[in-house]
Amino acid sequence: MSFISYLINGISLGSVYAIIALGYTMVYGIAKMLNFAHGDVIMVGGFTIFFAVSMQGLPPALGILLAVILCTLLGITIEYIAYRPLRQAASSLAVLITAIGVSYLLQNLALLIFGANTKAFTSVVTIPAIKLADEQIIISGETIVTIISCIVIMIGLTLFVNKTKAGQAMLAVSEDKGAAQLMGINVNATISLTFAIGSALAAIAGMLLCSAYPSLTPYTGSMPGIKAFVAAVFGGIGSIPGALIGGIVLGIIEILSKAYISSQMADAIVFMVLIIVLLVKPTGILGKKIQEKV
Amino acid sequence: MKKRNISKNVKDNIITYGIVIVAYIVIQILISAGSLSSLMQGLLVPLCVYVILAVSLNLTVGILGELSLGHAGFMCVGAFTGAFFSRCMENVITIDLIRFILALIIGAVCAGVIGFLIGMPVLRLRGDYLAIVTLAFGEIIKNIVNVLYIGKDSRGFHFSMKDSISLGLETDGDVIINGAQGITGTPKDSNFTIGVILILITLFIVLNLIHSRDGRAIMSIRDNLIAAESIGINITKYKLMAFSISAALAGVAGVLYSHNLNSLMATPKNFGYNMSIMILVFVVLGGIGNIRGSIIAAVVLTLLPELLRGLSNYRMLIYAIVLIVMMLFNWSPKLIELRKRFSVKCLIGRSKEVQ
Amino acid sequence: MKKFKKVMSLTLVAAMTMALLAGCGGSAETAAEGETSESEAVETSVAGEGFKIGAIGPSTGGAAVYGLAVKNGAELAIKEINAAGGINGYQIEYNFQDDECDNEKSVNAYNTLKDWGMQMLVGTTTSGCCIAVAAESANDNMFQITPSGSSVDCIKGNDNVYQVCFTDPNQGIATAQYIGENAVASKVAVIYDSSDVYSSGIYEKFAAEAANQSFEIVSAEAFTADNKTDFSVQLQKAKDAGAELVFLPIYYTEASLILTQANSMGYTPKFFGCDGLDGILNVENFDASLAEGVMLLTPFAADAQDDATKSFVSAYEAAYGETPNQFAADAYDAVYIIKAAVEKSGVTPADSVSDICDKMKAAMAEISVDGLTGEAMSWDEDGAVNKAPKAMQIINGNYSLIQ
Amino acid sequence: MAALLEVKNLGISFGGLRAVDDFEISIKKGQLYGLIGPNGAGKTTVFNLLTGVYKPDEGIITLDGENITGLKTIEINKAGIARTFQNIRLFKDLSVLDNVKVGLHNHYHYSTFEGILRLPKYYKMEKAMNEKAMELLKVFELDGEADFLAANLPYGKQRKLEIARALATEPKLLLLDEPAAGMNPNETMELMDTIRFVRDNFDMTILLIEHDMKLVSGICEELTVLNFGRILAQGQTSKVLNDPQVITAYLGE
Repeated sequence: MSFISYLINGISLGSVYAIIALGYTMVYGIAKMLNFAHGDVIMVGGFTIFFAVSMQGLPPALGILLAVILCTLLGITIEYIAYRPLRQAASSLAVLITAIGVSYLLQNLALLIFGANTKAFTSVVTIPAIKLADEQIIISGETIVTIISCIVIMIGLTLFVNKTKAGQAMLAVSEDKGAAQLMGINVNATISLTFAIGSALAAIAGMLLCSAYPSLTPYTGSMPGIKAFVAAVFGGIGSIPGALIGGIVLGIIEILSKAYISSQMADAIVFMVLIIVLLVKPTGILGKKIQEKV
Repeated sequence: MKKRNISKNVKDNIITYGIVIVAYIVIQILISAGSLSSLMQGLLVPLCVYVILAVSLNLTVGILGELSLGHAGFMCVGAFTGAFFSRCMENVITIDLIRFILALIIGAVCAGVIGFLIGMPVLRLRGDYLAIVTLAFGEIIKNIVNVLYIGKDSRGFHFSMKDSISLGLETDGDVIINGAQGITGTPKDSNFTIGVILILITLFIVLNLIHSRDGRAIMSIRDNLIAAESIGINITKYKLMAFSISAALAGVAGVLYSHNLNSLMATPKNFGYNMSIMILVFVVLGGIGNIRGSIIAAVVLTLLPELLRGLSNYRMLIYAIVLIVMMLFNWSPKLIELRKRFSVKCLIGRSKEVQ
Repeated sequence: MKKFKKVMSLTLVAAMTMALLAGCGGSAETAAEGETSESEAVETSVAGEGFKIGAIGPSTGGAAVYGLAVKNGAELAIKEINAAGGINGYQIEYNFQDDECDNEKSVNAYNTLKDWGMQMLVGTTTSGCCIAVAAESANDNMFQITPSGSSVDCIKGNDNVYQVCFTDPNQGIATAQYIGENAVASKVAVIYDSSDVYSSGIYEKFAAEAANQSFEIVSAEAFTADNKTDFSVQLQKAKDAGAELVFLPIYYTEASLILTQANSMGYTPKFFGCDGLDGILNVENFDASLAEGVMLLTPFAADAQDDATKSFVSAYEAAYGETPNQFAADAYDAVYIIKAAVEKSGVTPADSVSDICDKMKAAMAEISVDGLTGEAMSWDEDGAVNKAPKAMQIINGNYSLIQ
Repeated sequence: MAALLEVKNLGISFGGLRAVDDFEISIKKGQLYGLIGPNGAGKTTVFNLLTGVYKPDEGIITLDGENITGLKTIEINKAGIARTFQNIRLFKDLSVLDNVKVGLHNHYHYSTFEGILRLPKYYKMEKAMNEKAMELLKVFELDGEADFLAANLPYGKQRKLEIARALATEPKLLLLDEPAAGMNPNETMELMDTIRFVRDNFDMTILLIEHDMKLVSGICEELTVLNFGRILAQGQTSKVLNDPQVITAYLGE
């Protein structure tokens, strides 16, 4: 019985990783950059909702809308100021480092504005928990909402990328920026759009992360951000269903290793599994195999 | 013709060594004149640590051309093995310098061996996947060190991965590595002179390696793996060589680090991925593959937050902004163009110039 | 091409030297700036030479909440003292430096303060940094009192270092004894942070002492700094083991998550904490009902009804807009302890750092201070504090003393 | 006279696609041999099979009497096959001289220690390597650009440098993948001379892929024509080029 409840806890945790990983993988897939600031955009989303709902007393739906708008604008701004000038840089590492700078910037900005004290986030989820087997197994409302959101977003993104013109443009840009440009695709606008969507997803992820684990500090986003990055790589970075699978699998492994092996070594075990998976399948579970043409 | 080629390299290297030596002499003069603040004096050894780390990571990132995000893990291995050795031998080898040199060798060898063992399976991964795997290894090392308990008593060494109670030490026992509480009471054997000597040794190893048969093989892998293979370069061997030497040098930096502070703990701050990324920032800002640039970037970026202390709460914010601006200034093609037009000499070299 | 290289190399040499020289010049400058900006706020009309007290703690990074509390608590005490005419007529100048909760940065902060002319140190806030800084301050024979660096290693072997808080073993043992002697529970689970010095230190002594007590530890699960959002496994194990009480020797940020998660899984044991748990009620927007019944052994409670605490809390809230936690109270006490020791020893700002330290050490052995965090606090020769811990329980959203 | 390179029944499939099927070739020592065919006929795949980039599904490759089937690329290079690439693969951030010196890697040894500590052997070997490399560069008239970064060479010289680098490995057989691609007629003429010179002076056997018929008919003694992964014709250049099958399948287009 406790195994099943561990499993459910793993899925709950994993679904949170998954929803963050979706944003990560989206941006990576199209813009081919590791956006280390993604976790901090999530934190900004969380603070926006906290500020609007808990401090100003606005209705949650309005708070979420506000967070999505703010994060989208933030994402576009970051891309425009910090990433776009480096897109043609001699090394792709340059933009990675700038992303780290942006991450520090957002954290310290939040520290100055909101202070270091932990804020308790009031869950915006009102669905009651499902209790099974004489209350031995409890699936929280947050978990249900997170998983449903994950699936909806995954399907939505897949449809968007495959069925819309803008989505096709994204695919083209991800394959070859130069060729896409020649085909008349506005590369800059497409990448902006990618960041806009990725950041809007970050706002939603922020809401769900903070609802599931209701403590909010300027550093809330950074560790889940890294874990989600691991999840995205796990599932095959760039692959939208891969992010979902990677997230859930990572969450389950983490919880089970805590439960059955060692609670101190959980991270080491998670990372070990990641390494083994990558050694067996170098591009992740659902990653595309890329072979260099000789 | 060919003589010019060699002499150019030699001259370039001499300039790099010269910068370090001149800086050392200037600082020694300042110290003896008493005009160097305590803060600066306290920063001297950490500066050496970061310079060594930056140069050693540049060997992996700039010369081998592989992205590693686990460099702090090797530093951690060096720091802990070195400090562990010194703590054990504190009363056995009483000459500080000899003990410290042994600690350096042990730290370097352990970090190098770990680098080799990790490198063997993972170096066939490429790009971002290698980056994440090295990041993972760095975190694993940190995590393991955090649950490691080693004690010594009259019956010998005791080892546990649970807590210090399970070591079952006698009453005369001494817990040397105490899990998250790390190692306390490492003798303060590091000093600026040793630090600078280690920088020079690091430079000597890295620069001489680059300008040798093995160095060319390593760089050929960076530039074109398939072509390198086609002309008979053993890819695995040279990747591993560069990676292990880089890890061993990071281990040296770790030993230097651990013998500068009384208490050594593996926190996310000093041995986590944050630190690995910080070292990568030095390398990228200084110019990938540009050894001299790494040195300067490491110095500038380590001093910067300390110099910003006057700004109190705003200092890390300003630091972040300065970092972004410097990156844009150094790497943005448009800004490089602009800079060239106004013929502003860049202080820090860029792109893959091998100095 | 060659010429360009040459020019560039020369520029590099020049830049390097300049960076270093500017480094030294700059640091003196910034220290001076710090002096004026920080002391302006504190200084009153009385001019003249005063004591220079420095403080260190993380004001950025994940542990910023503790450092900022220390910064404010000490500042508040210094303002009060200055307004009341200073110590023996000497005003106090105050300078706080950030250490990002990193040992190395903490030593940098200490050196910065030394450049500023610090004569006594309130710090550092966290144990790890404190151990590193204590080695330096012992070398300089600088008087140091740490508000919250609770590891034994902070004071061990360094006779210039004193603590305001309990040492970790002291807390661990005291908690085990309290639970045993008052028969609070017979089956106890522990959830601790194995990557944190404070938490693992308390846990170890607690576990050792538990062997002598009437209760049994049925589950001891750890988490780490990188893995502190989900506690479902640790709670599930405690629940499965039938623990009636869960001991949380951790800080309140994680504890608030544990309480929330325990509640959502329908697990309602007694929770017992240490001083790190204090402040849980002040987490902005926290549902205080979750913490109902939580017991903690802490020297300070912001809701205590004595006059000293009440006036401290209201002054702090007025100045910084938030409720003080135990760290702020510890720092506040630390400044008053310095005041008492200075008054006892009669040192003046004109004395050298080492003389001040020696005289203060002699004074510390004799004084007894009534503070927010303890009555009649006195210090042994190691520098550890003697005071009685108070067992508190959260009832109706308020701390109340358990008799 | 025994053949230097003897290939029997070579084949490989990618997924369901039969890229090369029943490929056979026999090249005598000192021969200049051409491999031609339309785009996508599998010519480069043959090169990749010969150099161990791909492992053949079936068939046997013998070089100078030694079975090299299924060996790794570096082992095949050590056994004596060197190649150039269709899309030039130079070490762009190394100097022209160093590009060649990397090619000399397996023929001039000193240990890592000797290199780092700069022991006498380092200087001795480096001197020898420099001399040998300059000698090779002179052949290709690249000695004036020895200090340049390879990336800064004009296109035609990059092709030459690639050949020089391949020769530095002292192969028995040299594979050239479209050496004249992107060259103007003058450069192509020059290249033909160079290839002949290499064959004569280095005592080299050369197998080349080329689309430029002038070059092929000008220097190749024998030809193999590939179409859809299979051999369409094989034999003396003049005969093969007049084969009506070849003309319809390839030249006639």
